[in-house]
Amino acid sequence: MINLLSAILVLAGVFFYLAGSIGLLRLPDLYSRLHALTKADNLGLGLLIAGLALHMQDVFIVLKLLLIWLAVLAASATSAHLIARQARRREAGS
Amino acid sequence: MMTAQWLYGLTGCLIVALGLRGALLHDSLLQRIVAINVMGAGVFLLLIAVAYRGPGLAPDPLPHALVLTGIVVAVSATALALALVRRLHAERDDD
Amino acid sequence: MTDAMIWLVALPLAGALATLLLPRSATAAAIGTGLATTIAAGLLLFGVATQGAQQYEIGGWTAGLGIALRADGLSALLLMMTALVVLAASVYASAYFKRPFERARFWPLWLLLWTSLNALLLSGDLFNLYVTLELLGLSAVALASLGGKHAAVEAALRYLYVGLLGSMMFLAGVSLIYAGYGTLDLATLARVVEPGPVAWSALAMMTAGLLLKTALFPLHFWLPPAHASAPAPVSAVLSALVVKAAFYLVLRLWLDVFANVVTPVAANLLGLLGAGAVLWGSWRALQAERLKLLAAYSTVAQLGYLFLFFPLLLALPPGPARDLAAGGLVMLALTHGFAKAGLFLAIGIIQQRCGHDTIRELGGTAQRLPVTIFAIALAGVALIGLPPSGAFLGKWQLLAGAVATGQWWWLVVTAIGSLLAAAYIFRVLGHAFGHQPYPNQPVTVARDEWPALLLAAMAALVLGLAGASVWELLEIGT
Amino acid sequence: MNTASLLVFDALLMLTLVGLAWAALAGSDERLSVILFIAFGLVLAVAWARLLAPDVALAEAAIGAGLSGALLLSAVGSRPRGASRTRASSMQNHTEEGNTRVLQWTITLLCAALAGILAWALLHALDIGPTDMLPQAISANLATSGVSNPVTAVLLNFRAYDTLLELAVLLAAVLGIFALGPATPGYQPAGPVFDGLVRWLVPVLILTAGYLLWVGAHAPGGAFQAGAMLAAAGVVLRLSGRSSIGLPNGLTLRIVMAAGVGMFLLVGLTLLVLGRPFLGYPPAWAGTLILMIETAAMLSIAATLLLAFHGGRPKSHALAARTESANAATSNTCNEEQTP
Repeated sequence: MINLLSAILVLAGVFFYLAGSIGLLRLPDLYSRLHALTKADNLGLGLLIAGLALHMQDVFIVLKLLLIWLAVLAASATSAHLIARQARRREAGS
Repeated sequence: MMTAQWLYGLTGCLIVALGLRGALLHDSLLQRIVAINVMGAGVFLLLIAVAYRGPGLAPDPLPHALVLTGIVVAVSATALALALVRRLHAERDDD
Repeated sequence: MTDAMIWLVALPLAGALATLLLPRSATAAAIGTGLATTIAAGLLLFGVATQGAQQYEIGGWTAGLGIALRADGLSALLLMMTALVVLAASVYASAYFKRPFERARFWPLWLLLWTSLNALLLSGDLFNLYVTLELLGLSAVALASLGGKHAAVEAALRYLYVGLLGSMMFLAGVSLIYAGYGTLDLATLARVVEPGPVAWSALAMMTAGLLLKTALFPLHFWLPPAHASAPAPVSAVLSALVVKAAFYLVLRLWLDVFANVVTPVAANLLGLLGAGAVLWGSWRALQAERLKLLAAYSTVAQLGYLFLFFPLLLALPPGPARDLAAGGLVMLALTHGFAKAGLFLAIGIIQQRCGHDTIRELGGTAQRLPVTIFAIALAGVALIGLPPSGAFLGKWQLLAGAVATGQWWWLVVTAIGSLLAAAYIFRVLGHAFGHQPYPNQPVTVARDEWPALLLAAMAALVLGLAGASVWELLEIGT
Repeated sequence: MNTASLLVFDALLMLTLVGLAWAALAGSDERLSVILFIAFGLVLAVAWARLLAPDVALAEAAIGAGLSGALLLSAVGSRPRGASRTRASSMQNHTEEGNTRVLQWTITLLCAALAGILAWALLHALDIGPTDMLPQAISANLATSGVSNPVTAVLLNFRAYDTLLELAVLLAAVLGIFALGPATPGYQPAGPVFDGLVRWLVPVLILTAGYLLWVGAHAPGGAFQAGAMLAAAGVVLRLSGRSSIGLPNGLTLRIVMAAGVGMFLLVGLTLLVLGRPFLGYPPAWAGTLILMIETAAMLSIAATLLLAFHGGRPKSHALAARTESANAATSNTCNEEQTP
């Protein structure tokens, strides 16, 4: 039962990753690409981590996994913001 | 002989050659540094592949320690090389 | 007595920290460190001479699990030469670098370089040798860039690239050895290694990397600019010791560790490259316009002679004849070390006093700097290989070996190289003794003129006269 | 997991790695090269984890890809876009197009031959099979080494001398960087979003560093990974445009730089004077001594890497004003983050 649930979660995570990557390649402009990438990847990683966490016996490891997710969330949100802002500034400049 | 060792080891050999080729051919100083780092990574891959003993078996810790040392040495060399490049560049700007 | 080995590494390393932390008294700390390290080298040499080859297992772990330091006659002699050359260059440097910030930059790197030289000569472990090579390379590059001019920085950067490529190739060879034999300890490896793809490829990779570092023709392209644009004491040590450290490793690997793996064909290839180095380096030295460039190309040529010995040593059966030839090789290396260091220090004095080192404009320097020109002449005697220099004994053995093995063509190379060396040395002396219309006051001998003179005298007189004891020491192998 | 799917994973991973290495070195765009090299390092870290080398994976991600990447990126970024690339002016002078083509092919063939020789030797070496002499010696002596993580035992006990010289290499590099000139100008203050991240990220990084240092004795981690984390905290602070990034000045800074080598020597020589071998820890004390050395080493590593990211001597206060005005004169374009 846990195996099945975990597999579904991981597969769902992989699906979001795939969607994000396709978005990165196919979407027309920088902003929508950023949007696809960060949103899909954050969700994908969350699902992946949830799937893995089901397998863990140790609460400590689950906490570590959660911490990884939070750190990635913060980092990707911030970097997406920085990239977008820089792009907009360059547009304004040119 | 194990397939994994074989696969990772041969990839290491290939990456060494790729790095060496880049280091000899690039005329960008920065890309040469990248190439030397890639070459080093290939050697490390070779070493770690040699240390691998198969799934579930404890690998040989010695090459792991050697590669850790190698990584730190590589970053030291990279840092010094970049400082030299930067200095060279600053002087060229002054000219 | 074996503790001397650890002190040879620990003392200069501690000295480097001391000069970093106390920049105001750095010079005193460095000279003190230099004296102490030289005493340690003397103790080790004495120990090896009286008790035979020595081994020190660091941390008390058996070699293989841990790292062993080893010293035999060859390494003890080279350690002693290193100590004397670095000490003399240190005294010289204390007068050469005048401003406090220059000294603060120089001394810690200088002592780190010494640490790496000693560590390399003592190391009995392949991976540890890689680390010492990197320490040697990075500190040498940092010192070479101290000249600060554009040319120095550019040459230093190229030096760094070449050094890194060399180290990486060496490390690739080391990895193959570990993959095949499961050990990094040189003594263990020497017992188990056998001819085959692993040993051949590993030795080829390591040798290629080391040849790049020792600047054997045609891989010498980086050496002249790096050695010619560094500050004088740095040039002295780069030319006399740093390239020779890589050469020492080639020698150690080929004649000691992989003795049953190397083939005469490969040795002849090294000899051929050596011959190319002798001819090309001497020719370029003859054409050089600046003294420092002349000295740098002369280094390329002199390293070539050392490689001429390889085909002879492999052709001679183990025994007295081979030992004699091996002794000649070491004698040549030692003489060149002292002579070239003395030459670079003397050139540095000319550069500082006259403001240039252009050979054509040296007229009158013999009147003005008699001691320095005398030092150049003595170093020249050793570089040409005239008696009673150590190089004369070395070349004599080279010729004897070539005759004994019927490889007469090396005779021709040696003769042409020596003639060219005589030509480039006499060209310098001719200009230096050239008539100068207005009289120059001879300058009284200063602190910075003595080291060059002593080093040159060591090469031209002492080594030649004390030659017999060198051969005795070399009998002491691992 | 069954062997076939693992093999597919391995093959894909290696294919990605070779592809990234190729791509990083194929073009002439420096920025692209550096970015692809960072990606290469991260994929390599996955390979280390796959080959059961978690210590190396951590170090690769933190140092190999992370800090090397940051160093390289800041070197690319310190020049205005479209400025002349850092070409080796006099280093290569083959102006003739045909010569270049011949040279390229010669080098490519030589490198292919090299790959072939390496592979040939490696296959023979692997055929001989692993010699387990050394791994067995390591596990037999692990109990007296003072730590239970075998990699840490090798690095700080059995082959501690390597690590001592490695710290000396770091010191030589940073002294060389110091000698080349003052630090590059800092970045301008960051906007609120990045600043907010920095505020909580830096303490987390410092905590992580402490954790990695402590955990290294029995699990993956240790001084180098911890030092890299600390340095990363400093890098983030510098990127956010803060003037103080936690590095001391003057003598204190030099003491921190020397601490790693110094503590190693102090321990080693004290033992020597007490009649033990150099760096031969008594088993009862080994754990404590290793932790002491690792703590000092971590501080040195962090300071050294951070100084390398600075690209030169940190400015002393007296000099600050002068360089400040010099910076104003030469327009400084290394700021991705500029306040409007």
